[in-house]
Amino acid sequence: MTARDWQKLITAAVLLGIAALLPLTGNAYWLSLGVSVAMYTVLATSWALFSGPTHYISLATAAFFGVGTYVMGSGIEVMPYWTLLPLAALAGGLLAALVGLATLRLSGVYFVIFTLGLAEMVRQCVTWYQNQTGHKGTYVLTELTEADIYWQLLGLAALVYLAGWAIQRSRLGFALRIIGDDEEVAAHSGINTALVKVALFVVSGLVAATVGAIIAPRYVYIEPATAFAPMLSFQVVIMALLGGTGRLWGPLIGVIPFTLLWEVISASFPNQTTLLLGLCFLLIVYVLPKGFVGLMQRLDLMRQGREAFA
Amino acid sequence: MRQAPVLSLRGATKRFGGLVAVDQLGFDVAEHQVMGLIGPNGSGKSTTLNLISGALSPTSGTIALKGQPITALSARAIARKGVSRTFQLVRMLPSMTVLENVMAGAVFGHRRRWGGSAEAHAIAMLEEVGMADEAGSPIGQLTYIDTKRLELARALAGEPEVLLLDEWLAGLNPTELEEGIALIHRLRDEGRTIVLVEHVMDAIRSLCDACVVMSSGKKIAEGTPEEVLSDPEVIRAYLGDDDA
Amino acid sequence: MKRRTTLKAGVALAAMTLAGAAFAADPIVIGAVAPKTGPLAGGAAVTHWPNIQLWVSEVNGRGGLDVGGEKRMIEVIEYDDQTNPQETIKAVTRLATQDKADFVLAPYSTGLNLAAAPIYQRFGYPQITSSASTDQIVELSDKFPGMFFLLGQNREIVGDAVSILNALREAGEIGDDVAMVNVADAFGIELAATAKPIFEEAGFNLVYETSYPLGTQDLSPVMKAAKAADPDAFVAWSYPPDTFGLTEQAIIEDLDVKAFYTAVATAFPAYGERFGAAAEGVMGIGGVNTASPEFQDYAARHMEVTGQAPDHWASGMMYASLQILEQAIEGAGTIDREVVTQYIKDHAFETVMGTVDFDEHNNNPEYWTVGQWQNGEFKGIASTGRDGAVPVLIKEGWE
Amino acid sequence: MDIIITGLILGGTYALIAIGLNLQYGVARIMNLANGEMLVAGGYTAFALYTGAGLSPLLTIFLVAPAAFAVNWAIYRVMLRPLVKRAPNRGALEQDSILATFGLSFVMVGLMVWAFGGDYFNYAYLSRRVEIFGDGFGLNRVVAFLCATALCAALFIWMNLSRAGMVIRAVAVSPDSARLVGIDVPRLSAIAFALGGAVTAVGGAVLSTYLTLDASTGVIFTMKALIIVIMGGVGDIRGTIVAALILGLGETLVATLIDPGLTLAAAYALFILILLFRPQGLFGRRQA
Repeated sequence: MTARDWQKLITAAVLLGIAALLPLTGNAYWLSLGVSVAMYTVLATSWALFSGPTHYISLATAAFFGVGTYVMGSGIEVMPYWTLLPLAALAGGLLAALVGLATLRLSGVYFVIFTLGLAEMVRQCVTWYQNQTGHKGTYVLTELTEADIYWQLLGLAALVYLAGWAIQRSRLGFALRIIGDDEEVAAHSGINTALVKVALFVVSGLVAATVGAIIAPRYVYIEPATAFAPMLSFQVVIMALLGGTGRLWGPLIGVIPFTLLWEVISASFPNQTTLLLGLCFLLIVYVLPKGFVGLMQRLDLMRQGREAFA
Repeated sequence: MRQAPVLSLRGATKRFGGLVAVDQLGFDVAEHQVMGLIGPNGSGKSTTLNLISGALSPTSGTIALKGQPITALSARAIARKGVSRTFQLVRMLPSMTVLENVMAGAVFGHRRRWGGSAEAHAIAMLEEVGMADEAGSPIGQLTYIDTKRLELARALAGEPEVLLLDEWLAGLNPTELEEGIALIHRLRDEGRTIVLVEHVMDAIRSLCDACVVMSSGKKIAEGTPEEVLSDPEVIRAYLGDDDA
Repeated sequence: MKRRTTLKAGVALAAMTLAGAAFAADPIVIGAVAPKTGPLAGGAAVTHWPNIQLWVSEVNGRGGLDVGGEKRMIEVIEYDDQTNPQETIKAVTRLATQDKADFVLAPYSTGLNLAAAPIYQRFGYPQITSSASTDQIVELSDKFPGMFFLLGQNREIVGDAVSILNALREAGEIGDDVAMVNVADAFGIELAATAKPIFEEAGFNLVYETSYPLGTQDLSPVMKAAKAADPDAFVAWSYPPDTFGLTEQAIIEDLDVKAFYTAVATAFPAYGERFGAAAEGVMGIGGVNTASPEFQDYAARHMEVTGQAPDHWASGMMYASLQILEQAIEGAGTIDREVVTQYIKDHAFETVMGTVDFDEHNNNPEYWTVGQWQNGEFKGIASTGRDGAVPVLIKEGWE
Repeated sequence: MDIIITGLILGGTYALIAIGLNLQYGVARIMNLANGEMLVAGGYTAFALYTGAGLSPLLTIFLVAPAAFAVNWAIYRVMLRPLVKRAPNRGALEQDSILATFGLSFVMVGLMVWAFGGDYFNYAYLSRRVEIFGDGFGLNRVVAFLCATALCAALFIWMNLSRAGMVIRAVAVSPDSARLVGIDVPRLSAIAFALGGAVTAVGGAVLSTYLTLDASTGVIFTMKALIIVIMGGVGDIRGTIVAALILGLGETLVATLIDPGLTLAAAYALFILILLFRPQGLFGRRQA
């Protein structure tokens, strides 16, 4: 590791430490926003680990999230909380591996639609199973507070960043960039493209499932409609793209403004919330096609251009 | 005693629906040999390269590398066994620098290097194609021949047993063509085993030890460039039946 | 630019305040969070939002709430939670911390209520739910002492439906064979799971039993199979779109049963409008005492203010929850939430649905469980202790 | 027999849901996630005109179609054309159009809630029993099936026999070559998109005779339509029709013979199977 790497690592740790202080302010409002930010940061970053380099738009986040939520929901009565988190991760990873092996051969839009359908299919299977077994409501009653949930999400975020950082510096990360540029060249260079893609998809799947499990106590009552809400998948994509997927920290700088914007809209225009959110989505697509990262790079280029002329 | 061929095709056939693109093709490539694959457009040359590199899998027949069958293997596995290629239409990795493009070949190729070793090797390959000065450049600014060279360097970085060049000289202007031929000459002199699909006859004459001529998917002649190019059937295939 | 529900009287108040009328007390700020969009928006648009509109206009029309001798107007801040528990949590927190709401009305549906319960708990808001249905009332009221349950328990709702069928059987009107279907969503699954053992214990044969996914576009296979099983009674633990769909298919298949039951939305006025005479005799979840002058008066006011009729189940409950809050604030003479919550626990309240007196688990023990369309009105036929149940009618075909 | 007819009728419903999207995606290359909202809007118009003015939904479609055509034309020209122009390749366009139309779907839900409220709406129209081979079916569903048949037949004939149809098919197969032979691709794409929107809205008007809708239900139809279009193969009307029928039959079979609770799971399973074994869809062309 170079000095620069250490510097980055320490900066990140300090920022994380500052973020961890939020619940201590005792401000419930900022904490509830903080939970949102932390949750979407984890989801969007792990999403971007896979989708950023490969350009596969995955809408499967809701499926993994829901699986995690249900692992927690159905296990909390019989198992301690802390054993359920890795179990949820395992379930999400397993699902991602299965789906990945089956579908990552599909290109572009087929993959998108498939992943969109996946949440719906898993949801149908879960409800069918519950129906067969005569299930009566899934409750997750714990003593966990908003602050606990927030800290857990932060911890997970730290893990995701570390994993992302390690991947970027590994053969795996390099292979992924090559695949993203040209899959055929990748295959002809000797890269096992399927394995690489599945591996990263599994990472995003297990992270999303863990997030679902962490959030479950916040929902208290687990319903298929909210656990597998397709909306979540789209929110994650929009936020990640708003930030930009070219950098590890890209999604973060999308999540923060987006969550705040969402909050402002929800608070100020309760009767037009959905309408205005839609308009914001459009605005992002049209004005910031490459996200904030792209915008910063463009500005950088412009500055360099000016300096060159000066 | 003749040495075992590095690459050998036996009865290789590729059908697309009703069309037989490659029909019962067989030939051997010996070590250090430069083999030219020639023939009119649509005769199945590029398909043959795709069969060897694993981009397509043959409908029937066998392909072997150093005596081991590679027929059913994926492009990845074949690359790992030591077959590198360039593409008919140049394929770059646009988001990466020149050096990274070459490293892609070094890291995942026949010999898997990583870190400093991969970088050093990639620079050596860039030197080989005469692009060491541009290692740090983004590839958007490269000239056409530089992209061709770069692709060659990437293929070489995998340290292949066999190098496949798919019309690598196509589209170059006369000066560039001269440089290009000289570059492949150097590779030949280094003793590399190369299969090239080419239309440029001068290049074939000066570079190839042997040639296979294809027409409508079939092999119609095999021999030294002089032999095959004077073969009446080859001339007929190129010029059409009416002129024969 | 906060849009607040300022109705006629509210506007008048604002004008007065602007005119510098110093004697006008600060309004009581009341938060409301429920779906305006998303999967549950359709239900909330029928039972939730119109009642808030009605209540605010009435209270402010009277000059506001009487808090310890001082008349204070109500100012409502509404948020759309998009049927997303995360948004419900954020919105309730926002109401508590940013808008400094004095009270926050309970959200809509079981899931959203439970997700928000810890926040209500934390800020000490009484959460008088009128659309949460759960069998965990004891555990929940233990954990969330400020949470009240008006709508009743699934056990009772299901049990009474079975009892009605049992009575019909004992009267010799129907036999033992029951077809039971349910929508495969949390609520439908729970009701079906509760119902099955009760039916079996009562000696009924479930000759056909199945579930169908939420959002099924064609229920005809379900109804055809149910018909083929030749049941004496048909029971569906259904949701709004499929309640309509099942009834329509039953008419088309001419399902010949003497008892036909669909769950949520049977009590919607739209159900009667949609099926007209065919609705006659259809049973469903809920019910009201249509003969009660209080309810009649409420229905008339609901129609006048919101332009739509109330449904005959959760609408009245929603309005009752508002009346309880109103009476508790006025009775306690303060907007101190702890005092008001305790007042709700300690007192009985007169509402459009009759007297409500919460038990030690904050549960409303007296509520309507089964209703039936009779003479164009959805009337209560069974309840846990409410007056005015009408006799059950036998379903006589679909004409 | 009963299963087959029920399945076919459901297939007709699905064809109405999906055929418009096929035009939009197959020709104009826009994966329109606001498709379901357009359907609900069509349904709402029929509802409003029927309950307000007593106008038969079958006549309403003649009002809905041109209106939806105009709206979708405008949407394409104003919103989507810039994306098409900006996209360096098809993948980028797909990504952009998915995100843009997802935003659009939000905007449309918002507008509908604002304009009509969030209430459920439905009404009784031709809700009578008709007997076919001794089994009873809803007349409104049968009529919808006939509408679907007529619509599909008309589109199919128009696409295959008229000049405009041929040109549209040319654009579907290869926009680049179409441009080379002098076809005004942007104009044709706009027409195809608008036509697709009109067909979807008409479908919504017909479906509203027997489905209970509300402003937020569009997404359910979008999902169904996406599955059908992808299953059938992009840009081929026959594929969509066949896929709609297969899905209708498959769901009815599962519902009747196995368990209605598994219908949606079965639909997705069918979808996955087809994608795995024929990634280009039933009638799709393999992309080079």
